[in-house]
Amino acid sequence: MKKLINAVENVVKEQLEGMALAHPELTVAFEPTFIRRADAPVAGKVALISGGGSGHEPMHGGFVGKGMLDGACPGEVFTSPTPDQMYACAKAVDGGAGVLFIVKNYTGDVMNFEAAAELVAADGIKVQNILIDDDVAVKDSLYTAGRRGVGTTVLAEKIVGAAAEAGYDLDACAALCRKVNQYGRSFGVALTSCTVPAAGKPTFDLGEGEVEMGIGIHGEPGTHRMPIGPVDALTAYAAGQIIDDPAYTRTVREWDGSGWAENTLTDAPFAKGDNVIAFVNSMGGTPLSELYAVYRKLDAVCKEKGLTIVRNLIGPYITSLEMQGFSITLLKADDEILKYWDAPVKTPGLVR
Amino acid sequence: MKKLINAVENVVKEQLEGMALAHPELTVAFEPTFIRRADAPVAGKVALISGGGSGHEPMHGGFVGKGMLDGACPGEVFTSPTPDQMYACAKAVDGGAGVLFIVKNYTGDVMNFEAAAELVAADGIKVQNILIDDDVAVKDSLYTAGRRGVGTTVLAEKIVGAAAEAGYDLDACAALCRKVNQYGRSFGVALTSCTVPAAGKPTFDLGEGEVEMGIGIHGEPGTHRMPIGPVDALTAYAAGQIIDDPAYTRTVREWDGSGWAENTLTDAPFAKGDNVIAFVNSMGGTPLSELYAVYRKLDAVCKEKGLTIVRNLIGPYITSLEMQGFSITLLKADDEILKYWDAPVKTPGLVR
Amino acid sequence: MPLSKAQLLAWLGKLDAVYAAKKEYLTDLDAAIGDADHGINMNRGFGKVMEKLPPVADKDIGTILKTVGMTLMSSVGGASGPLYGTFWMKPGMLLGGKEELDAADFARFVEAGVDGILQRGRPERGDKTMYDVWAPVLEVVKARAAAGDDVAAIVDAALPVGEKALADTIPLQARKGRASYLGERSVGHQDPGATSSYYMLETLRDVLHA
Amino acid sequence: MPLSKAQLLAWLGKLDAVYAAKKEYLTDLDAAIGDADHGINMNRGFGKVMEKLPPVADKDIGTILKTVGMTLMSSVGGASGPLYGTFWMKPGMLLGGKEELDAADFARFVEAGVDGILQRGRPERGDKTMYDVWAPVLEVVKARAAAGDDVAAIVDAALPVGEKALADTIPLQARKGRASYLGERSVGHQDPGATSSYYMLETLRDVLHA
Ligand SMILES: Nc1ncnc2c1ncn2[C@@H]1O[C@H](COP(=O)(O)OP(=O)(O)O)[C@@H](O)[C@H]1O
Ligand SMILES: Nc1ncnc2c1ncn2[C@@H]1O[C@H](COP(=O)(O)OP(=O)(O)O)[C@@H](O)[C@H]1O
Ligand SMILES: [Mg+2]
Ligand SMILES: [Mg+2]
Ligand SMILES: [Mg+2]
Ligand SMILES: [Mg+2]
Repeated sequence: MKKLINAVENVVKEQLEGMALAHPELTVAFEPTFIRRADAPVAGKVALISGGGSGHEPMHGGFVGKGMLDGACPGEVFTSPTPDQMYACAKAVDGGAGVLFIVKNYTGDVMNFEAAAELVAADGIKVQNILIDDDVAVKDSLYTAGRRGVGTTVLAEKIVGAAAEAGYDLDACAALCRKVNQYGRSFGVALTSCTVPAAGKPTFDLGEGEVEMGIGIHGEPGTHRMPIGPVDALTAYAAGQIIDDPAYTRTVREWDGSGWAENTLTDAPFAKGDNVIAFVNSMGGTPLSELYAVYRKLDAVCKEKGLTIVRNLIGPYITSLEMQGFSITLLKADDEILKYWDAPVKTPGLVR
Repeated sequence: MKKLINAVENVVKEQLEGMALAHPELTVAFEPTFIRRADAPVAGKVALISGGGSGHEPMHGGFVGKGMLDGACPGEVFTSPTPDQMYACAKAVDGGAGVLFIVKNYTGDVMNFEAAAELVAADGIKVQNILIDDDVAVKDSLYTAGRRGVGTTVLAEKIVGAAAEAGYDLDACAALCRKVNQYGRSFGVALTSCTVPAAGKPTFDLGEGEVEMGIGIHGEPGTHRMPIGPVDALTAYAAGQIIDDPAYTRTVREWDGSGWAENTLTDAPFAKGDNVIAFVNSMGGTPLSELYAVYRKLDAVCKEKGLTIVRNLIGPYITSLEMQGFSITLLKADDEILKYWDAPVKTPGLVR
Repeated sequence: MPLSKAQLLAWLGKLDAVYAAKKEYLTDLDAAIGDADHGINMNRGFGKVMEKLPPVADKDIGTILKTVGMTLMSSVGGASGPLYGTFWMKPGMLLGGKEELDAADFARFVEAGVDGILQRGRPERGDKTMYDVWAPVLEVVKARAAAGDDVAAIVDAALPVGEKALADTIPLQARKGRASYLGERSVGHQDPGATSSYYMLETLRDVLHA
Repeated sequence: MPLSKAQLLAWLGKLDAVYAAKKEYLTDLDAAIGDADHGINMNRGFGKVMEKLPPVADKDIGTILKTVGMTLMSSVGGASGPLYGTFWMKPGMLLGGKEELDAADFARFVEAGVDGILQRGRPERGDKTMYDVWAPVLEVVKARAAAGDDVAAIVDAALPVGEKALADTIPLQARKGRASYLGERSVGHQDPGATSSYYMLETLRDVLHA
């Protein structure tokens, strides 16, 4: 394992210390650990909080700032944070208009954020939790923990963050976040595994000529392996999985103000004529230059399938440590989504 | 070799096609190849052009836009561009106030840009060329081709770009660029080699427990190897090389309006009390999270040595394909430099 | 013989040692069908429990159990954190004031704990989770307690049931947690959470026989 | 016998084949002390020369040489691009109107070419560059031309000198170009640019003896 770290036990803590030193506009708290806007709470504004395991930087801590998140709760590497973090963060950033938890759909994240929502609500703070579950590599929500939350998370944090800044109330923020999630779909491809520092060795072995298809963002194996092909073939496959994905139905638990309600949601598939935001993401070790080759083919596939890319985001935004690979996210974009996508944002990881 | 590419011959061309599709605010020309602001020439503004081998993305093409470069000329991977590119680019972006070439000090880049300057001047366009040579790993300019141009290039493009936008004339832009170069010093460390697509195999072999110190940005071997240590030790070494570097003197060739003049320049070393901009750069394959650990220690070393970090830049800005590793650049910052560092910029690779 | 407070503390101390020793093994199991952190999570969590226990070691068993649960909840993370958090916290809320647990108390402990896992994770039998160990174990515990066995006898009876249940997770295809993403590729691997749960039982047996 | 235009064209064609065949070898040499592109650069450059030659193949030798130089200048890149660009372009400017090159013309060709390298790169002997091959070769060429040898004899005399000069780059420490960054680590490797220069000479010998 070759990494720029000191002792494996201190990796996350030291990286956060570096972040705090580099970004005085953020405040980093320890025990429990969370990152917040130094100017939070912003009175009257809905506060957005996300979080999850570390190792996906810049997500989420790098997206804290005006126009995006108010707070982020990083867990250990690839391990969801604990409820005390979200609870303390919510107390610190609530500006009186309530708190929206943006939660990636992993069993650990879901359960820890649910426990946190219960604690926050018990303190009289309005809270909502919206799940992001956009990874089309997970086909069947009946026999799995449901689709994982991946690339759409970044887009949701940007768009809902701008809406909160513009004065949306908690219900409106939650509704917009739910819509963004239902409009977004992603698929990921790994060229190499990554190494969790504390584990010290790659999570999976991949042969020199192989790629792993349908991966998530935790170095977990994907749906299957293929011989590595030209970038055009890999891109066409990933884009096809997203664009041809049929309607997707699942039941989510959302906090309804007093308890947990089960809501069944169905996402419509993409349709000819849709405008989309295209997000080509590096898993961490793939350089920007290669992402442009992916984008080139993605643009061609979208045109062929009748989708128009109206905005794009290209770079390492939701990563898996030093893994080489990419993911594609397509988000159907209506006027509301575009308006808040285009709105200003000022965070260490995304500026506009 | 595992890369997101099609045929090795088309790597640069296809990546540029992807870039053109993604960024309508840029125009990409082929044969000869260059990238320019779609709104260039900007009348009355000095036009900034840089260029060099590809493989360092987002530099330089990603830094084309308002407040930074007017044009960029990408060569093949790690191979400097050819004079016809710079010539055609200069013709396309000159707004009547002349053209500044920002050239990294590599024999190939220097000679190709010199040939280009002769062509441009012969056409009656005012031209200046300023070399960036900031890599302290190269000790001796008498027995080498001189210090390589590395991280300071990014900072110079940002700062001089803002000054040009603010109305500096060609001489003032050249003077500011020269100053930024003389105030900046860098040092790089590789954890892995990188693979030039056309070569198909890593440029050097590095053992599992080794790092290569004093590397440039072309996958070339550095000054020496060391067993990999904690990030604190690697950072302290790199920062020490920069901060303790003595005065540096060399002779550069600059176009003086009619021909080539040899100027001898001496850069003063850093001194206690200096304000600096600290730039922690990923070589491409090192994720952002690890850079924060570097920054954490860099901040401590600077404090210890009496330097104050007043601004920072952290991320992959001048890369070597997928190489894992980092570089540190420190730039002494006076009021003029800070003013233009803080000015707005809007490019695919840097936004403020 | 009831389970004494000293035995409870000995159990927790021994668990800390077990998870330290099995850190890599549990992580390897998790690498195969998850994300390579379960051993690290459990080791971190019980390390923290050891830090938080001394000030409450004199208090009643309910307080001790709640402290264990809250500590696990706020230090393990991942899926197993909230699950083991409630597993220890819920019985703590029932067993306030107790200085020892008789067979009936012990059965209530296990029942409340497993109930906590069910509420948080909503696992079903056969999903290939820790619940696959706890479900049959709870049945034995309740049956033996009703039949009048003491705690040591109950645990002796439960252990082989848990051991078999653990091995039975191997051929299952996961339907909950991260492993479920693997579909058929999750078959043939022992579930890490079921394994760490089995260690709880096994370690208790060792303490009761010490 | 002078060097005919047909021989010149044959030389260029053969050079294209040589650089295609030696692409990997030259790149490996450059990987050791440079940036692993010299073979790729030369191969790309002469490939482009083959594309650009047909329309000017009927023109005078000066035009052909200038076309070669301009094509190399705008397609090779790196350090060798401007160096080989001027190496071919400068003689082209001298030899306008020629349909063949006699011994004196040939000596002017080499002299103007080497002069171009000197102006662009300012190498000195012993810097471990292509100039280390061209400097002694130029001396022989001039001496043999003055002595009245024909082109084939001149090249025959120059080849072993070039070959030795090439081998002599191995122990040198580079002081120009990328290899200079390596300091002492550049010792023990043959210079890639000197190697590609030697191939120019060797290929011309083969053409003249065909
Ligand atoms: N919904 C669930 N119900 C019960 N147990 C579960 C559930 N999801 C996961 N688990 C258990 O959690 C274990 C994984 O824990 P751990 O690796 O610490 O968390 P994570 O999966 O978040 O990385 C699995 O082996 C399984 O036994
Ligand atoms: N200043 C110089 N003068 C003469 N030849 C040089 C000089 N610098 C480099 N060279 C030659 O150029 C060769 C390298 O060419 P190439 O690899 O194509 O370019 P680059 O070094 O830019 O990658 C070296 O082997 C050397 O022979
Ligand atoms: Mg985990
Ligand atoms: Mg080169
Ligand atoms: Mg796990
Ligand atoms: Mg080279």
